[in-house]
Amino acid sequence: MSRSKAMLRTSIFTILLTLLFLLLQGAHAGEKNLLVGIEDPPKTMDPRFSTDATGMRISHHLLFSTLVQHGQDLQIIPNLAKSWKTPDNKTYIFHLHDQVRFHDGRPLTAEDVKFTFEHLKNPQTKSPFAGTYKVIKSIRVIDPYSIEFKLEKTVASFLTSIIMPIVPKHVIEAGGPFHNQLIGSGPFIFDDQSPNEIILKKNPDYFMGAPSLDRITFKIIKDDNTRFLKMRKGELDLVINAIPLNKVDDFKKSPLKKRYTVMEDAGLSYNYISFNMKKPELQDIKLRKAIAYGINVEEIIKYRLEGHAVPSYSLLSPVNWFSEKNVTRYDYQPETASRLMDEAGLPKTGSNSKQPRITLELKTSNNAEVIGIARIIQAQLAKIGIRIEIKSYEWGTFYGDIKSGNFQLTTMRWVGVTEPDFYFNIFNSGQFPPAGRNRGLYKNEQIDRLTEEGRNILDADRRKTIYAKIQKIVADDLPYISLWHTSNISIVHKRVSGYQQHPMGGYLSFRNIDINP
Amino acid sequence: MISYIIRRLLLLVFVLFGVVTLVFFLIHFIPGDPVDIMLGDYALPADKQELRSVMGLDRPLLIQYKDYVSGVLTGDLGTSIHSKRTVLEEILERLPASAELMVGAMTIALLIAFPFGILAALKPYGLLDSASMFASFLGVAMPNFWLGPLLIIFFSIKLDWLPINERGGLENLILPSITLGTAMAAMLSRMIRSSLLEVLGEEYIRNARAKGLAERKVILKHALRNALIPVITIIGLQIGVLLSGAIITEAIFDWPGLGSLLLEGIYNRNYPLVQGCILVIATIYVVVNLITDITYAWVDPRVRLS
Amino acid sequence: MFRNKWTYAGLIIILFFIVTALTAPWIAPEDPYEINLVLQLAPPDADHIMGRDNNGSDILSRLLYGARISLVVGLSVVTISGIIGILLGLVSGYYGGWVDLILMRIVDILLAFPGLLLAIALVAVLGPSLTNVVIALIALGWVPFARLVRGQVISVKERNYILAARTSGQSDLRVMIIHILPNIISVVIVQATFNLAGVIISESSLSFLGLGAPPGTPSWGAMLSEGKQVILDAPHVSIFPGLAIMLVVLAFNFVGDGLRDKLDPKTDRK
Amino acid sequence: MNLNRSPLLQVIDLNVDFKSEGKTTAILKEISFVLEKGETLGIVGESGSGKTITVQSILNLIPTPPLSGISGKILFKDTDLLNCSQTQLRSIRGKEIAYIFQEPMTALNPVLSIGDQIMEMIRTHESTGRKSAFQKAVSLLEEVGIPSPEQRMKNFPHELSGGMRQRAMIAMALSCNPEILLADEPTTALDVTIQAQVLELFKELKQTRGTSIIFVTHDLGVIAEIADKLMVLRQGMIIEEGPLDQIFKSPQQEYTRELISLLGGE
Repeated sequence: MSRSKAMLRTSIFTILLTLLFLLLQGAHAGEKNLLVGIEDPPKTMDPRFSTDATGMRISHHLLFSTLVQHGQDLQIIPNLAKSWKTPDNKTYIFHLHDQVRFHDGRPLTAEDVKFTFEHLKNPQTKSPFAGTYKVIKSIRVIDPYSIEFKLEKTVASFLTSIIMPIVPKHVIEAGGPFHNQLIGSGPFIFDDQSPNEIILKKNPDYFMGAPSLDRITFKIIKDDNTRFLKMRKGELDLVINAIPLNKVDDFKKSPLKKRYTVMEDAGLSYNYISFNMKKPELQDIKLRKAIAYGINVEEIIKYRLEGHAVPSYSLLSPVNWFSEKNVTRYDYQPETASRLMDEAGLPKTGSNSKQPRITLELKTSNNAEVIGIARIIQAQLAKIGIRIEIKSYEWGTFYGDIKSGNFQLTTMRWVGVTEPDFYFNIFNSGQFPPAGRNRGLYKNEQIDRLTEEGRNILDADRRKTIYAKIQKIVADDLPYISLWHTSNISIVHKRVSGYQQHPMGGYLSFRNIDINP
Repeated sequence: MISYIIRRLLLLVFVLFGVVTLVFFLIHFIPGDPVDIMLGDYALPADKQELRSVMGLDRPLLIQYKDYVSGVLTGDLGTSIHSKRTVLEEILERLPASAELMVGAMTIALLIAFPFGILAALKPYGLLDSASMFASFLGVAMPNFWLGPLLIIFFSIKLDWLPINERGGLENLILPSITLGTAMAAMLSRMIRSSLLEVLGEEYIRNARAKGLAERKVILKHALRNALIPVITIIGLQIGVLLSGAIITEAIFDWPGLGSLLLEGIYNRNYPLVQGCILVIATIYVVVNLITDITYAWVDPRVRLS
Repeated sequence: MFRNKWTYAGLIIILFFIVTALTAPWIAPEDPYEINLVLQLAPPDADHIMGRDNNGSDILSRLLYGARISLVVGLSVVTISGIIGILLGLVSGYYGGWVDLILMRIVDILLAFPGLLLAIALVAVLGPSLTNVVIALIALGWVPFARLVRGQVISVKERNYILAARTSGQSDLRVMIIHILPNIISVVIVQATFNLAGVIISESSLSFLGLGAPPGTPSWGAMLSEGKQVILDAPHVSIFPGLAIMLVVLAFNFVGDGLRDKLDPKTDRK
Repeated sequence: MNLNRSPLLQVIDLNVDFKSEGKTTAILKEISFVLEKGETLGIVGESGSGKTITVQSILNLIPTPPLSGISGKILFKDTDLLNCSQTQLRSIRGKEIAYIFQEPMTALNPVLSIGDQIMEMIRTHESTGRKSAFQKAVSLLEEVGIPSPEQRMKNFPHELSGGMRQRAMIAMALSCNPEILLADEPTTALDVTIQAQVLELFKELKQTRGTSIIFVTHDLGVIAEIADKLMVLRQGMIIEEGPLDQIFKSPQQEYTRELISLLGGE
């Protein structure tokens, strides 16, 4: 087949493609379509299985409704449940709005709520959340719009863990692939999905009032540069925490200043360095403190994060009500660090000798930003005689090593931590891998006792004093070195109004957004 | 010829079987567990164990391998671990995009390589030859994650002629094809030049001139056809480079191709998806090479298809 | 010695790089690993002609140290994979039959196999280091050579001076090395010089995916991939390693052309 | 020299220089000779004497590099081949003056069939349809003594024996019934028996077509059989020239005597 025939065939092939594409686009001209730029496609938007941030945000905040939600100040606010009460600390009764409808018109009742949680507990569903709801002993439908949960034992964080989209019983039980139906009761209805785009359309009879947007299009743009260039051309309306920190300030200067506004406030994502507490060479608290004093967090924030972060002193962000302000803080004191290492009896480095006082291995993923920061820490610690070897691995391998405690030092971050009970998961000695997330293999009787206690008390003030004590001990014992909280940054097109940035970077305020051309 | 093709197709099955086996054991051999990566820190180990057993990931590897191969033979490539969609469905969704990008990149490469290569060979060491040599080295040494953004800045932002990213009409195909095609164009133009230079030294070219043929005919009919022979093998090889090179180009232009699907699959240890992707890529590769070998024999009669 | 002046230019450039690679510690203005964030992304100016990268390290120094790494990685991978590929290609093309069948199918399997997965597996098992990167690149690097050489051997095998040599009782090995190899060496050389660029770029892609040499190693490939993050604000971070790679490939190609004219009997015969 | 008709081909003071690795060497110095219609001129000399370059320069076939300079005149039917336009030269090449190369294996395009290569020659110079070109090619192959010519048309060069290939070359050269045949050692690459047959073929062509031939060889034995006139070349210069029997009977130059003595005399 001569080359010209091949060329003819490919051009016909692509022209047909163009026509198809234009047909699709034409239908939506002139309507309010919010273009949101995101980095990665959600692995799945089916709330029963979705564990990645984007997938959960779209399902929890847009497609489905949940009994309760996190308010702007992270307190629990009503959603499907108008009100709730706890007759005793193991029973919860929720009263639902009575005119909520699913996207297929069927009413949402207590039956659907009961079905949702029992469906998730059932091992056949293979949902990752089965474990979280094991603690629910029984669910009773009192009347179509009120429901009672009875728990095995007191769970202080129950109201946070109950935030789960309510799925339609009649659709799930009918079987068939739910992942491309996604019938929920949220402000937006699932319209279409392709590898590059997710399109949602307005739910006119949403129970808290129909949103003014006609359509939301999530544009999946993987490459940082391409995403920025897309905004340079004004082809995106809203980007949340998806612009490289070194490009954020471009939006405060012309030409972009004309078209976009930058919203920035303290974020929840906590960046830290974790020690492997089982390694003999890391047992001495003096060495751990020396390392903490040897890292200049301010410098990293100023130059690498361009000021878009605040130094952190605890897992909980300053925004969090439980966060304890006066704990030991480790700002940059190289002399103290050297003194501590002397006291720890580490060999001295001769003035000329290249021989470091100690060599440690820092394991990281292959994320370019993380590696960049690791190199700065490497250079800072080298100044006080601590030689850091950075070993970067592809994510799967790295994650496998970290989960199995196969590391000396590593640097990671926890995202969206609001409930202080998280301290139990990461510092209680009953939570060593592979079961739990106490990857640093940290064991401290006081912490074990306090984290156990904190879970079983409902009274907020008493919990606050417990978690204050925990944060003080952790700050002194240093299983983690706290680095910083990266800020929450949303870049919003001037034509968009009504958007409110949520500390968890969520999409709750999308239903109030309007577009004025 | 026919018997040769049949024999090669039988061998193709053997090759694909080899690829599937190599991939299966290699991906399972790499540390990192799909359920861990999928569920992240949320699920309890008991649930993860349950999920693994329901998905059959805890069965001995050989059993899993046997089931997988028997599945492949019946056209069932298994279901993707994360999205619960069948692997076949996810691959077929991406195949046209990959095909389109490969044809686009190949066309760009040939459109650049042939004229540059031929002109450079006609006046060796002349001005045009050095210019084309310089341009081709630039093409090879310039990584596509560098060329992509540059093209976008110039053509999409400054001139606003072409869209920035995403697959769509012909205009969406231009920048990604140039990005992916240049390295190959550079390589091919040097190969065509060196091969053509050799052929031009042959006696039958002087004979063609002695026969009174116009220079254009001497070059295009006599010289080029002989010079094509080593070039065809290169084109066959380059398909492999295009497929893997596409990963970065697909990332830059958000081109929903197989390359990025494979990379996602590897990162998430999505075994069935990785195996399915590689099986399809391998099939494309082996079929294209079969075609190159056949064109090889068609162009060079001296090569008997043993 | 060589017919055209470009070959000499190529030799001079290669010599220049070898000298810089050897004398890097003495001639480099600064320590390539040193980080001074205050000066990050400083554009090229009088005393730092290549400017600084996103860690404030001097790009010229990193390029000089990088010369050693990239040349070593590039040359070792190309030569070793070249030799393996040429030998297997010769044997497979020359003998044909079963040998050719099996070898070429193995080649097909490996060519159809995305090198990326093998690289991840190797680095995951052996750990990220430069030697493992070289091993990963060689593991698949020999395959295109084998396939190319095999194709060439088949078309050259038919020529009657090869038939004459075979029938004159010389051992197969002698025929392959003395008669066949010089006739196909030119296309192989062109492929080799291009592979050199390919290897350095693959090393850059591996670093880009976090699988390359340990972070901070000033290999040209790693510098290129680090430059990607700031390409819109500071293109100079990527330009200089890119130019260095291009210059090296240019040089090796000139020498390749010169060698080809020298080695290839046809162009010499009058 | 009868005066009333001008010679078919006249070469006057032909000088050719080559340049390689910066050094220029004179390959041909002051070469002049004449070729009459129907006459066969034998050019003899050791290898490197410039005999091939002489015939190649007639059709301007010497590649640059290495050619660095060519001067003098080559008159053919009152056009100077050295200074005529490309289109004029092309209309003469193959049509009026045809060239036969020494090594048929490398002079025939390996990827085109014999038929294609001959028909291409025919259709370049005569606007005939494929059908008639095919017939003409078959008859040409027959004329040069190739058995079952129809079948041979489809064969490729590597599928024919040395002798057959040379005959195909000759057929191709004759395809447009040229006035002059430039044969550059056409028999050297052949073994003795085939050589005799090809020489026989040349003799027949002289009778049947009356084509004038310039026959280049280093083998006096071959020349003796076919040439009317002889020219001896040494290091780019003509050292002796004249009718065949006169040179063989009383060679003037020492060098020519040695050449003839090698032959073992007439």
